[in-house]
Amino acid sequence: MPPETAPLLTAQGVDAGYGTMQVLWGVDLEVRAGETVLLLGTNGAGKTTFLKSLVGLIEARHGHIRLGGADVTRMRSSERMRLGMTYMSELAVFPDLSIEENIRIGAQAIGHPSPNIDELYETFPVLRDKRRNPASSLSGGQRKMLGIAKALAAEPRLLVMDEPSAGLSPLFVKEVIRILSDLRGRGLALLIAEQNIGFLEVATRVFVLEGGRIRFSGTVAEMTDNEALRRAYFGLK
Amino acid sequence: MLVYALVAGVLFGLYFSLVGIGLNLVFGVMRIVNLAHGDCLMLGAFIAVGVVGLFGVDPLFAVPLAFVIFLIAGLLLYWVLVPRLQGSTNPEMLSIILFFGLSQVIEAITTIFLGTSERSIPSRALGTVFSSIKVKWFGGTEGSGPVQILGQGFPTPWVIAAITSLVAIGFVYIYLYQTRLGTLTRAVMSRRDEAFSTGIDVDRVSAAAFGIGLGLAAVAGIFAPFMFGSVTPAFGGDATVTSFTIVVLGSLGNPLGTALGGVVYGICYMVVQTYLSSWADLLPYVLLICILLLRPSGLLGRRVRVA
Amino acid sequence: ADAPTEIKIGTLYASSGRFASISMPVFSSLKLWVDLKNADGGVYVKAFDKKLPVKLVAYDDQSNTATASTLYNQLITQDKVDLLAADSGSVLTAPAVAIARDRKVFLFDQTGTGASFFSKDNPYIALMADPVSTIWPKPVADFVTHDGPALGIKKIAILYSTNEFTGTQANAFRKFVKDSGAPIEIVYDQGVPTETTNYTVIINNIVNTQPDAVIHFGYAPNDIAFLRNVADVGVKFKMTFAIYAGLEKELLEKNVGAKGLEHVFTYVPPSDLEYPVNFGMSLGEYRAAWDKKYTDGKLEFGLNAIAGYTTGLVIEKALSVATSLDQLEIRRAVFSLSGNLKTLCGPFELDETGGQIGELTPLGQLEFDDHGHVKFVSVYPHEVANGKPVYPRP
Amino acid sequence: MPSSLKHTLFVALPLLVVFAVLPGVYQNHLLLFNFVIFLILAQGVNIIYGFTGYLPFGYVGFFGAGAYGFAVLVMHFQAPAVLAVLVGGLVGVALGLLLTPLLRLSGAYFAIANLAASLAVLHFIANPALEPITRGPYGVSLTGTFNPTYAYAAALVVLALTLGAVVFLKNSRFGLALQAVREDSVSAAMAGVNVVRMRIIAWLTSALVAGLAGGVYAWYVSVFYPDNVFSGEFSIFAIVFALFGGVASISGPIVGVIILYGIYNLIGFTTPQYFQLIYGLLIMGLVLFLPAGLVSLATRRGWHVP
Amino acid sequence: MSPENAPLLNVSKLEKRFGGFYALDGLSFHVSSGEILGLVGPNGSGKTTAINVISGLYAPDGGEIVLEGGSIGGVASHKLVHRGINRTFQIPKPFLSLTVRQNVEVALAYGGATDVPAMADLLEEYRLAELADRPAADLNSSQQKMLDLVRALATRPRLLLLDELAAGLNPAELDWVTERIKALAKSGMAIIVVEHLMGFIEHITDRVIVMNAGKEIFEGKLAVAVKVPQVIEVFLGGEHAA
Ligand SMILES: Nc1ncnc2c1ncn2[C@@H]1O[C@H](COP(=O)(O)OP(=O)(O)OP(=O)(O)O)[C@@H](O)[C@H]1O
Ligand SMILES: Nc1ncnc2c1ncn2[C@@H]1O[C@H](COP(=O)(O)OP(=O)(O)OP(=O)(O)O)[C@@H](O)[C@H]1O
Ligand SMILES: [Mg+2]
Ligand SMILES: [Mg+2]
Repeated sequence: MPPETAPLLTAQGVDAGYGTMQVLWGVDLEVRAGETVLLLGTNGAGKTTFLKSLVGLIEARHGHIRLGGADVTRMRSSERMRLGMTYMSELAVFPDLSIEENIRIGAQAIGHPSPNIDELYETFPVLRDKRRNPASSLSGGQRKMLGIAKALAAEPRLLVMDEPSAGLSPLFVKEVIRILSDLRGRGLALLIAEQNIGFLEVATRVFVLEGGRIRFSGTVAEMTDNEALRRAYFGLK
Repeated sequence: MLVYALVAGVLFGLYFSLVGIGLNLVFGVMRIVNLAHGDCLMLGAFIAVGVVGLFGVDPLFAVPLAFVIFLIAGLLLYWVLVPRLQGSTNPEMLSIILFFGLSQVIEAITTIFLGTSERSIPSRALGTVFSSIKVKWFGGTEGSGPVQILGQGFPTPWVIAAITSLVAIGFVYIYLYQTRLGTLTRAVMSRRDEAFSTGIDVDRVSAAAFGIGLGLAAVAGIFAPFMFGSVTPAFGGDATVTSFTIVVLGSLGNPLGTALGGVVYGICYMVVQTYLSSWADLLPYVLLICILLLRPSGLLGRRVRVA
Repeated sequence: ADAPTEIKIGTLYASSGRFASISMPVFSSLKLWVDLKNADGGVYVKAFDKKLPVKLVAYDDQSNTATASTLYNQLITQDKVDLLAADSGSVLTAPAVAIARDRKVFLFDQTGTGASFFSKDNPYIALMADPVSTIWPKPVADFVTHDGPALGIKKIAILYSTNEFTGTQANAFRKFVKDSGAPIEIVYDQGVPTETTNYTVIINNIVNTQPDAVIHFGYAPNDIAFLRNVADVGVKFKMTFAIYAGLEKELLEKNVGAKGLEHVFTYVPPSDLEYPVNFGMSLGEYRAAWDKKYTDGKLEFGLNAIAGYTTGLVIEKALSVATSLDQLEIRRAVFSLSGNLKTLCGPFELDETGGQIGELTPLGQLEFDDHGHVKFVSVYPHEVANGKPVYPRP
Repeated sequence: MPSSLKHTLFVALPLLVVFAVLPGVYQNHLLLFNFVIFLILAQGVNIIYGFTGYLPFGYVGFFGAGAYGFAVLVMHFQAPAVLAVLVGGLVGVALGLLLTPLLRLSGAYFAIANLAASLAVLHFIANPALEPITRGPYGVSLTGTFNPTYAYAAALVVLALTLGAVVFLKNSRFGLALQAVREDSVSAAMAGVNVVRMRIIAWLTSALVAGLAGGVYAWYVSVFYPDNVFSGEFSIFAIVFALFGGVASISGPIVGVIILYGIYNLIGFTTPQYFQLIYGLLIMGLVLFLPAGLVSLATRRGWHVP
Repeated sequence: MSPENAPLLNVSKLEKRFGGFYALDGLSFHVSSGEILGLVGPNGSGKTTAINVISGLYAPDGGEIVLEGGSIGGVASHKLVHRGINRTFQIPKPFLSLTVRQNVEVALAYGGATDVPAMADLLEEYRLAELADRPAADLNSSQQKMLDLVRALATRPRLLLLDELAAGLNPAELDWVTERIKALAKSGMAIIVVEHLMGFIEHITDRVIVMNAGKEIFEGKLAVAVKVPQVIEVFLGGEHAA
């Protein structure tokens, strides 16, 4: 297999849940280097749960997760992230810390040297103006920007994002999509959980999660050809 | 009288900031109610008594010693107790009981090994390393003479304890705002779940905070024999409640808040003691309840926590 | 009745908590008596006309009165002790008073001096060591009212910890002073919580009233904190009185420092006064026995360290005259000793309610001897005085 | 048979009968009395913590207030003991009412505030300024009403009432609603439950229970100081006993008291010097290894525990 | 509007602030008995907040909420329940350690309904009968949503607010729930549905309110809404209209 298509992240038969409730049932997924994978699913389908089990915030009850060749199924999140995977949660930022601290912490958290802040400010100019303010002063869209900057500061090989568009106005969504395609161009692998099908634009492959199971996986084109999926996700028949 | 009470209140209050600051770290980072905080203070006091008794040196030398011992003890204790506690359904509540048990254990062991009588250190022993400076700067006499502030005499140990507190608070401030681990600590305080998501090794950060918290308690304990006349193994309980008053007063997670809380408490205490001495003991509790009900976030706090 | 194989004495002690520091010495000294007697084959019991070994049944009440109540009950109902001795101090004695009375068991009250324990309708108690709180401060009051005006004492300050023991003493002292009609003005009179550990502001307040004498009634930790603060603040009152400077001189010396005790007025405890004895060891012999038995230095020698021994002596003497172990007969025996027994605590004398009125502690002052050690100088009453008061303090 | 009757017949009644009979065979009545007091207090904690989730770390405040309510009535009004016990209960309720604002706090904040409140009440009652009313720090001595036999009987009555309350909570819609409030107060409101009122009722009930217990205690011991009846150990023990057995059940706190207070007295009598140590370790072990209490051992296996 | 068809609920100029942020900023609408009203809009537009305010979870900071002529702004939730308002939650909130039956029992006992529905019927109807004695924590999320709904129905509401009830249901469940909701409306209940699934909304609602930034930007049929440029811009995103 040529190096650019070697799987960076593989999940095999992942079961996960909370307490007595099982949420995920044997989920398989694969992300190859440089690829942008979209994980679609309605509210409560288990997207967040799945991402959390991938990055180690909850433990997979069954199945295996491999990252860059290493079995990370039993690793803690901090260890996994040192292996080049960062996670941008729905919260994305620390509201009590300043914007610059938030960015730095992305690298500091996993023991990396200080990131190249200026370069990140170049990508997100709005953040530079407010660098000393607490993150709580940012609007929802700006927070997502900060979240992305914070995640990028760790210089990951794979960036896992949970609903980067949630709470964003369509204008901001477009901005996010633009930035993501930009990142993709730089060779960063992306795994994005979304409900917004606007993200299909940047995706190379799609997984659809429903009721905790993978209902569909394939290319974007294959998905748009699927009648049932179209009805469910594109709505309005 | 009022001026005297105010100055005494500030000195005493600064010391109480030191008493509370370790608790603040532990609760702020881990949401753990460390009811054994006062017992760490008590052990710190015994370290000082031991250092003076065995080597006859200035108890200030016990400060780094006690800090290091308790830093290490705190790290060990963290790994034994906290991860398991945090896996339970209601760690905040259960921590109250767990650490009550720990405080009983500490008190029992201390009693078994050290007996129950009051222990103390001569006031003169404290700050002997500085005594020449002291004589020069403050016009005090050699030995345990009082320090003159605004024309009135205050106990030298109080001044030394207050200065040490300021230094310690400064260190905590620098730790939290200037070091990597400190920034991570504030991140955990800000949002624990997001800290996990960011890849912060929350356990390591918490363990450090726990160790530092205990270390600071022990450092505060070194001055306890001077501030309270003497200490016994049973001394811990009251100190814990007072510490909580100060921490809540100043707001959680904010070292400056604790400093302010301590000073406010100290001044209130001294003023009440001056004019209504028999009611002085009621003060911390009434103050605590009022603050919790009127401003649950504390004097400097932003976050509000109500049911 | 058939003679038992041993005499069971039940008592409590507090190994931890607030009263541990006064309880442990009392208990240790009672135990010392028990061990000495048993080494000697036991005590002579007139009721059976033979020597019987003593068995001490002792429980730890942890300074907790609720626990203490249960344990007193346990001693009476389950262990069925022949004689019951209270834990030391008024607070831990209090529950025993009610229980002993209810169970009709005579209580050997070791150091619980609370005035409320003693009443005409309760025959089941007598106080062994320490005078009752209500008369204890008489020598101090007498000194201030009789000798004071001549020395220039006109204004006095009273500071006390609000608890049964020291509160009663303060009340009694105040009353003695007022009733005396002496030209003494009380310029400061404040009670502070017993938990008070820092007196700096209060001392400053007292200074502002410019008293000629400061009378402080507090427990040992109060005295330690008070005297240390006085020294630390650099105030020199013309006269300072403190209870435990004398009662627990060793403890205070350790904690306040000899310098801080110099010129302080206090009670001269029997542990520092050679009372002529007609029963048991003299002070010197006792001290030797104590030091031999308790070598680890965790216990200081003071009033409490001989109180338990005195209890033992009273028990021993009472058993030697009581015709049965009936509790009222025990009482009769104990009261028969009143005025006749002289121990190292002084002359044993009871009033009709069982309060101790014989072992009055004279007023003394702490001075440095030639070797730089703190020693007592008795100053009042004049008949026991061995020195002149240093007033005002230089 | 309805489960409330079952619980009464097979749990509450046998317990009461045993404690009614025991004084005839075991002479240390005070020990038995203390068992009864702790059974009451542990169930009182159960009512407020088990059914609403508020940890009453200053629970002893009500107990002490009840004891002093009793004392004041006896000292100043020469009231008969039974009446004074009732007043003790009312004083507990009154204090509970005064403290209802604390219910706005959550988690550890409530626990600490409640602890502070109990200490505030202690220092208030113990203040020398109140000597004419409460005898301040000098303690009360109520020899006039001293009657251990009746006081013990009264304690059993209070225990019966308390058990009745818990059986009611466990089996009634009211208790169910309380548990709903504990689980999720917002959803409870959407089920039509008046959340604030429910919490206050539970709070006042547990205050009443402790107040009555305090009154009975004052009656029995007759001589006490503020420190005694406000001793933090009452709160701690009651909480630990209740948790050890398992809250939100009837039998949990009972089991907790019998086992732990039994051990307490056993080591308290035999190896006192290590008592505190053993007890502290026991408490720590409980939290770390059995946080849901002894009954969880059974419920985890699917057995039903009343 | 004709008097015989007076709206059950009338909301006018409703405001709700969080700090300085307006989550609701002058929202007005009405809903009548038997009507199903859709409430749609982008994430964070204030839909859930509107429901929270109407159901008494938050007190409004301005404006009026009128239920059958009586103002109910700031009235406590449980009182509103007794007056006939109930709701489900976007994230279901059952009493996790109570059984399904007990969950419903609380609402039956305290909901204040005069003609209390039969528990068995409710559980049967919403496919929970077999789970009746299991703790609610054992239910999966769609079952928990049904339990939320059953708990609401147990109080016999006249106004029912459904916050993303359909999200996460599979198509078969979706059809079934649609039928149930329509039946409820037919029985005279006023229903407000918040949903992101446009197909579902189109199928079920009589009328929709499109919200953005706490305001109403459109009212009318969904089929019309999707042609309004402003709606397209803020909500559907340009590429959809095509
Ligand atoms: N901490 C938790 N405890 C218990 N159940 C949870 C928890 N978090 C999520 N769930 C449940 O797990 C299921 C899947 O939730 P998840 O958050 O993974 O869905 P999602 O696809 O990310 O949805 P959304 O689009 O709302 O983010 C839901 O039923 C949810 O109620
Ligand atoms: N309790 C709260 N405190 C602060 N801000 C809040 C709170 N509740 C909601 N908000 C804010 O109000 C705005 C509206 O939120 P709301 O939950 O009503 O949105 P929504 O339309 O329901 O979105 P979604 O479709 O994602 O559920 C959001 O910006 C949200 O962050
Ligand atoms: Mg999600
Ligand atoms: Mg919403």
